[in-house]
Amino acid sequence: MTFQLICFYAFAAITVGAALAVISVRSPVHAVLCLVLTFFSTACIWLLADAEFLAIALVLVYVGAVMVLFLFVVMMLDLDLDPLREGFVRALPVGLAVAFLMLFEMLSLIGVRALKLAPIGDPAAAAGMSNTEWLANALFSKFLLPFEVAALILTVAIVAAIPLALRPRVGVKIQHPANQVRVDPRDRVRIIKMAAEKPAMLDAPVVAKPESPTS
Amino acid sequence: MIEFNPNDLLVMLPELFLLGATCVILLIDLFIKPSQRDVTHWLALLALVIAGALVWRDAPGVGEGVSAFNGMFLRDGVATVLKLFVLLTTGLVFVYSRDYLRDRKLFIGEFYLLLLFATIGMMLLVSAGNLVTVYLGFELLTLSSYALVALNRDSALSSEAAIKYFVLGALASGLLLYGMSMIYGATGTLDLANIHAIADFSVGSPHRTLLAFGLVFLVVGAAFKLGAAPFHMWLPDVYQGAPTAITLFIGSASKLAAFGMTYRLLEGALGGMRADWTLMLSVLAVLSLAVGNVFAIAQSNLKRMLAYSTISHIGFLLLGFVNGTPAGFAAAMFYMICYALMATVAFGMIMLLARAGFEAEEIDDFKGLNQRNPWYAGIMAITMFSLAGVPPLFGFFAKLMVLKAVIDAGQLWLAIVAIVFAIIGLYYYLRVVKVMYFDAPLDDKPLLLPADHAFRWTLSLNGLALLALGVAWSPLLELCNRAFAVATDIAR
Amino acid sequence: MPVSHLLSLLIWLPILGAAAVLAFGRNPTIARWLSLAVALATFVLSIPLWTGYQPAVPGMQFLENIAWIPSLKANYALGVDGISIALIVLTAFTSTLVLLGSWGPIKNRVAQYMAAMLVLEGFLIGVFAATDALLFYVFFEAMLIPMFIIIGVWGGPRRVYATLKFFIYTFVGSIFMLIALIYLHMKTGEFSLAAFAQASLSAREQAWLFFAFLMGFAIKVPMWPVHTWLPDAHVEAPTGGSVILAAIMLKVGVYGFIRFSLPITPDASQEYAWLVIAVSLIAIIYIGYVALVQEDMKKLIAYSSVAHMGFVTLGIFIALALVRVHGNPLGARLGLQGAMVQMISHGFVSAAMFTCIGVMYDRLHTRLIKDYGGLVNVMPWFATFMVLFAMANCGLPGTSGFVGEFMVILAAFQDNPLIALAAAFTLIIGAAYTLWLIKRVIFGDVGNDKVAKMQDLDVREWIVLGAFAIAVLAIGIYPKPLTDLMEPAVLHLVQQLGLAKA
Amino acid sequence: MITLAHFLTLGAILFCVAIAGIFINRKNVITLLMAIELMLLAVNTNFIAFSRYLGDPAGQVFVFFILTVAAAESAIGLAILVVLFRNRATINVAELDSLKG
Amino acid sequence: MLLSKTILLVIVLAPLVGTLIAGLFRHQVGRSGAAAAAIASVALSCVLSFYVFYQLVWGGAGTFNHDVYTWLEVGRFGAHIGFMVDRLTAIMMVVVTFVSLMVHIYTIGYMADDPGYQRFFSYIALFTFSMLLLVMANNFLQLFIGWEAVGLMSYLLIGFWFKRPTATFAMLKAFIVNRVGDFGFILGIAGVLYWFGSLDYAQVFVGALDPAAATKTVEIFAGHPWHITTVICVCLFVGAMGKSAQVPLHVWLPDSMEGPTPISALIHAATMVTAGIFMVARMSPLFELSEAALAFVLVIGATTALFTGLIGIVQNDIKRVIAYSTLSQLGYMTVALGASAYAGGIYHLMTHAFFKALLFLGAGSVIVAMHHEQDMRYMGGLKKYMPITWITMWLGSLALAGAPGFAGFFSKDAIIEAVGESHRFGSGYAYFCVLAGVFVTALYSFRLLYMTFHGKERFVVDAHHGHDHDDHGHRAPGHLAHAPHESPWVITVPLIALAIPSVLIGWSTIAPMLYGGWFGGAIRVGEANNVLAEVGHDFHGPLAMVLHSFTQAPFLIALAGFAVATYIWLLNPGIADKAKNAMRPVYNLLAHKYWIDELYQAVFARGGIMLGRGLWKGGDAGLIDGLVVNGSAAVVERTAATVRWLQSGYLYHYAFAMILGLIALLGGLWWVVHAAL
Repeated sequence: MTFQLICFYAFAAITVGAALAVISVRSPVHAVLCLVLTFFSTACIWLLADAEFLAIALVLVYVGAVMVLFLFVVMMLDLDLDPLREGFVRALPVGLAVAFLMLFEMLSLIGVRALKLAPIGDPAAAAGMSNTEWLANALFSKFLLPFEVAALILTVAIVAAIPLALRPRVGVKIQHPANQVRVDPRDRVRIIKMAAEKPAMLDAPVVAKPESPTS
Repeated sequence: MIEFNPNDLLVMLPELFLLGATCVILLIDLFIKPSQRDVTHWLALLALVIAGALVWRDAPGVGEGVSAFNGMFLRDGVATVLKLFVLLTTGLVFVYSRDYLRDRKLFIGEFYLLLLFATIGMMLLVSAGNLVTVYLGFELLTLSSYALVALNRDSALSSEAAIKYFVLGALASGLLLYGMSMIYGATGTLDLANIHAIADFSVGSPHRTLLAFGLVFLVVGAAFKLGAAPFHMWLPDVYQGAPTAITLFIGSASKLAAFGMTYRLLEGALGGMRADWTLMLSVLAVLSLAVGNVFAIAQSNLKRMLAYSTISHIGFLLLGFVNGTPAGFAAAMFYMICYALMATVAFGMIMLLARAGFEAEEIDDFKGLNQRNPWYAGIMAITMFSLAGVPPLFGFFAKLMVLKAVIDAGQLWLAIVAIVFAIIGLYYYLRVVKVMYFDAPLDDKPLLLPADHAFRWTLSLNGLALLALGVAWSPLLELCNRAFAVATDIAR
Repeated sequence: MPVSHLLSLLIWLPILGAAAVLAFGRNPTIARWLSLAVALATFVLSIPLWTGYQPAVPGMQFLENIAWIPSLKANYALGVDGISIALIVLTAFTSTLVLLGSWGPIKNRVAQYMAAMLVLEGFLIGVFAATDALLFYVFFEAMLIPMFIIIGVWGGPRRVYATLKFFIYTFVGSIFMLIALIYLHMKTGEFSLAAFAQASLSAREQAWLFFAFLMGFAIKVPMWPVHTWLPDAHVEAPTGGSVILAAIMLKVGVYGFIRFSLPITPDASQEYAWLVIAVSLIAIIYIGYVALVQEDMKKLIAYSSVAHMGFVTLGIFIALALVRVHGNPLGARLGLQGAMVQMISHGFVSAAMFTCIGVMYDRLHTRLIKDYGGLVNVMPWFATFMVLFAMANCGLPGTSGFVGEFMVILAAFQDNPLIALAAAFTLIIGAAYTLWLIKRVIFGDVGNDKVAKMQDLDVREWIVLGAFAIAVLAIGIYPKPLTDLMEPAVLHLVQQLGLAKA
Repeated sequence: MITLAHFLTLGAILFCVAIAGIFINRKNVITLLMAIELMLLAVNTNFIAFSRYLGDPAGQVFVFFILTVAAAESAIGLAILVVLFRNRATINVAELDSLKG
Repeated sequence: MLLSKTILLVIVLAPLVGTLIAGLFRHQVGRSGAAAAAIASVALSCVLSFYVFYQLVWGGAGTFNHDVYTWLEVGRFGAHIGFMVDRLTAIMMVVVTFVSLMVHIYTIGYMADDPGYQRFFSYIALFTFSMLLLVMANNFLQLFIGWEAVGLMSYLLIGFWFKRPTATFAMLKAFIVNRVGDFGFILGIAGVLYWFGSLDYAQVFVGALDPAAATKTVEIFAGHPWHITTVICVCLFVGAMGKSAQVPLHVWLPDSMEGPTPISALIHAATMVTAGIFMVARMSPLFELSEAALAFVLVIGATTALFTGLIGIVQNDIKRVIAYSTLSQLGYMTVALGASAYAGGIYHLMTHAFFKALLFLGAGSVIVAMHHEQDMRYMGGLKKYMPITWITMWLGSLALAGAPGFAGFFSKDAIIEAVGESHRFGSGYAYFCVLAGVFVTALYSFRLLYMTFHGKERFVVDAHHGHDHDDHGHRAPGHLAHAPHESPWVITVPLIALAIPSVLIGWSTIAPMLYGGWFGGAIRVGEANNVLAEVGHDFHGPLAMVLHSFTQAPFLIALAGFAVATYIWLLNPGIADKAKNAMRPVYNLLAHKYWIDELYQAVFARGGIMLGRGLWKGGDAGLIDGLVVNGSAAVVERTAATVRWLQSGYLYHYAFAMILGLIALLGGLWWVVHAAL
């Protein structure tokens, strides 16, 4: 048993354990954190497969962005936890049975026993490149079109997410500096000539109601 | 090091044009007032028309095909025909939806942009020559669709539909990816044509099992997108919950793209495993026919009923695949196009009847339509009979071709199952005709038609097309047949 | 004067006419006159078909052939022989009278009704003129749509049930036939009926095809035990719908037997002829008894239609047995001719009977026998016609109803006297149910106050019933022109039947 | 020595954990989404393993795209979730049954 | 020389023209115009018929056999409309047109007040047309057409007074019972076509000459070879049984008396009901080939002759008595046919036509006089009011009873003797029946006369009731508005005109018609069966026959009948009731007509309705519609309603479905892989 294998088993154990925790812990926040752990250990496993760039990307993109987004949403929604856990125990046996059946089928169909292939040498190294270079070579030559499409997808995500989540709120008081600057004093204050007479009561100054800023 | 061949750009000129146009519209839309949104509308339509013209101009000859970007992108007959109809149905979505959206305060630029992005996604999907392109096209389409379904933010039903669609869609794309990983592992390539060529199909090879294993996931992914039972559960809820304009889109154009994806994955990549996937698809087909038709009977919501009817139609479509020959695929594509055209009218009618604050999506909303507006009652009746597959309407001939494909494949029993369920299906289509013609209207006033003449005219033409194509369906059939004529060996 | 594309003209004139009626028929009067004009024109155009038909020339005539679906070798192929011509003329004739007859009873959505009738007429003519199986099937199914609308919109209280039952029932049968057609297309590579007839099929294939066809056509005819849609459809349909249904649509099933079952699957037809014959005899006797106890006049006539159509199918399959088992082509021709004449005759007689019931219904708005009685006292002309048609319905010589029954019984005796015995039972039971109806409705003292106020026929009704009466009597007194018209086709069919396929 | 089988088995286990997660967590949409993330992780692991053992960069490129798309997907998905929560004040799956039958 | 086809066509078509004028243009021509047209047309027919008769008998014209037009043609098989006129036809034509003419004239008086006057004329003229079509046919098709056409006219005329429930019932009954006969008849025709290859008389009769024809057999039921001629003849005779009202299909005839009396005379006595007799005689070449069929005819005829006569004794309705008498006499004719004495049958048909028409018309005269009262119990002593009717009725009754010298005597005696000569199976029974029938005939004939014309007047004249003619229906039985009086000339003239042949015709015709081979080839009798020839050996002229008869059994039996009738109903009227009480069971049996009507009503009518209802409710509505059609629809709908919950709306269920689908597909794959390996 090589060191690498020991590492693999260790990280795999952490991955699986954390994954199990993701689906079984009570609080969504904890689940997200467990998922982060899963991603970290998976990234390590990917490193074992000489996929440095992707391992780093996983941590940066996934843990750094996506999971934070998850956390943000989970916290923002302020969930009532109790009803969300209902039926957990009842569903557990079914879930486990199905999962094990699935696992059995998958493993036996993949034929893992037959796939005990020894790894060939690091292909990137064989090409005299770093993993990132190796990947970039493929990405910007053969996979140029998909790369552009991926960009498109990100655009779509923006175009889609903004109108969904952005909501012009009514009743929010915000300043419009441009309008403030453009205000004509005559709109605000009217000077009225009055007879020099002692008023019976003190009148409030006559002020025009603030107009809606756009005219 | 960057390999770039400018000719590649020419190959995908329609897509590039549409992309450019979309970006322009995106910018223009940012700077116009909501009251000028019609500009976006017409520009989007114009873009579709020009893209369609470009597709048509570049249509390859029979059996020919061009690939670009290292085989990532294919322009062959199948892609051309599907793109034409994708563009057509998307255009119809635009034309039909304007007033509907306006009434619901959904007349916003995002609708057009997301639809255009989805259209680009569909065009990529049907032209995909690589698993990566398939995946990205698929995602471009589905991500836009998720957002579109949720577009009506104030509707609880829409957001419920959207979340269901999203979760299940994500699950499906996960499954699809898993399958792709297995295919990749077994063949060592992502290129569809290479997979087709390299894959070792000899019985007993461990790769064959691995491929078959991957194949199951691909079938599941395709079945989800098509809405075949038992991967159909999202479909009724989404159809019902989404704004009708979006339902129209999901029910027509996106089904065409799903057909293209199915074809690319199953035949384009794994044609050698035909025996396996025809068996799987026949099971799914029978299940879809059963589920679609039986569930539809119990519905009172027209959109939901049409959703189940879609499932049953998908069952019929899959029967075309069971044949596994170009003729069978042609029949299936013919069926899909036919279905898309029928669905546009059906949902278009719902939008026609809908007003602000009134959705007209219950079957009972169509009561006595014939008394209120015989013309549109007639259009709807044509559509229903066509969906039911009664000659001389288009739907019948589509069914005919598929049944022929099935019988030619020697699967007589499948044909019989199909028609038994078609009989059950007849019942719920007739029920719509029944309420329109035989029942007294709830409201005796003549139908208040939307002011949009383009909508009304196009809808009428669309309905009459079902009649006209029932008489002259030969050209379309030829188009489909030609698309598949030796489509497999593409000039590289 | 030969008219080119006569058949196409006959098919499309009513259909285009229907469009015109819909477009310009907002005013009911215009709709009525326009539709009548179209129907009349169609009828007039159908006459050159008869006069221009050359019996000496074998095969189909007035051919038209345009490639429709080249990749399937399906063509827009039309052609007629004597049998088709008789049916086309019957269709045009009856449709004209039906349209005229509907002037009074149909008060709402007149244009739509007239248009539906005209479309139906066009489709029916199409069925009889098509020589391409796909085209035939298209027309065969398409005619369900206008009929569905006619029954559903202008029908009686249970119209929705009836029309759905009608549509789905008949759809069930024909869709199995579609499978058979596709299968045959697979075998032959084309859709022409002539090619189907020459396809070589094993006995097993023929058996399957035969039953697929049987399902399609037996429901349409309808034969026992798949006849139950008919009484409901008839009862609920408006008069015109019932007339077209009984007079022509039922014939489509028989026509199918002649064009499909017999030529394409002769061996299987022979093997299972006993089945069809048995079912036909059950139809004659069983349905006769059922008709006897009906309380609704339309239902009674509907059942009697089933029984009469039993005679038609009996004649056809007797002919088959005669030519193939007994080597008796002459008897076969007799049986087949008998079936054909019975078919045409039933067209007139049942149409007339339903029109009569419609006349009564228009006045009293009930179809129950017990609501009538002694009509002869107040409506002597009507009673005269009704008795005449009743007599034709029970096969009295001198009326058309006799000719076919007579010939079929003669032919049946040649196959097996016991079959003739059972068939001839219709003489008794047919008379019993028809005349009992007449006794209760027409004769006797005035039944009630409402009957006393009934008016005799108006001119329009007189013309319609008179035209039917002339047809019924003409065929009864001198059937030879009709049989001569159909003779070449029958002869050809009998010769075709003589050849084994398997 | 780490073989391909190791990676694939890990992928399969992750996949099954994801499925078990879907089965077990009947109520919480967020957990469902996380289960799906696990599933994608399994897929990615497969791709990387295959890429490594085939010596082909395409698999890793594919993972790159999957990561990209998954990020976009999460953005949209969470946006939808927010919209849903605003409308219904819940993300409890068991209460999202207005559309059924 | 040949008969002219034109004349024959005129004979047939003239009444049709009369019908059309009287029927379609009834409003235009009016009452008298209709009557005139009908009478003129029938008179023309009658005159021309006599001319044709003359041509055939004395003019040396041969048998006419030509087609008029081809009805239809299928290959070799042609069905035609045509005429075959030989002496047998001619005698029928004369009888039909003559009696018809008399009835037409009589109708002017009898129906004078009826609102359906024109309709009536058009009907009876049309009947004449149909009957001529029947008798002049030269093929089975036309025979059948005429056969059914006269049935139709009978139907319409029985129901002429359609307001009466009894009439509408009787018309229906008559038609349907006739249809039972026609059912056999059409099968017989089908058999003829099958075995002789043609429907033309001439060809069929030539075919019957083939010695093989008599011996050919058919196995309708496996293992039972039947002679085809027997099958055909029995079938044909079933038709005759219906039309000529032979037991057990006789039930319609008594009820048919619901029709106006002229109709009873014309159709239900003189002409239509004898069509069966005519037909069998016409088919003698076929019947001669089948001993079994003739025996069947004989037995049926004999049964009818005796047992229907018996019923006549207990009837009180004057027309019904005559109706049962008609049944009985038809039985005699049938017996003659069964004994191969076809000429005897036809001869009796002719004489019977005259005297029975006379009796019916006389009865009609009485009925008119009694203001449509038909019950003899309210009559009596009418001879002083209506002498002509009384005398002619007596003459007719004497002829009926077979008083020597009267027409009926010659024909009936010949039949009795012929039966006596016959050695056919059943001839003994038949002989007994016809002899006993003579007694019965005398009994009811004289009973009728005594009850109607003699004895006390049992009716009351209510003079104060005014002169309203139309209210006779509402009067109590036996109460008349005013005294009966003799009928007008249009009624009495036909009575007299019919009385003459009833008395005299036998003298001149018996020798040639019965024994002289007068019919020539029209009737064919086998050598062994020629009973008339046997009888003819003892025939030495009509006078000798009359004288000889006084010592013979039939005369003595008839005399006995006369005596008994005179004693019971004339001399000692009270004894009738005593006898009735003494023989209550027998009386009941006869009064209820052996309960045959009740039996038919229960078994066929009610049984048919019950069967129909059972098939309808049980078979159609229950099994086919309920279980299969609506049942399957209901199953689908219920399934749809129940499976809906699968689409629960819960996201996790949807995901489960997908995953389960995936697992199932993987499982399938696993199974395939591991089963294959």
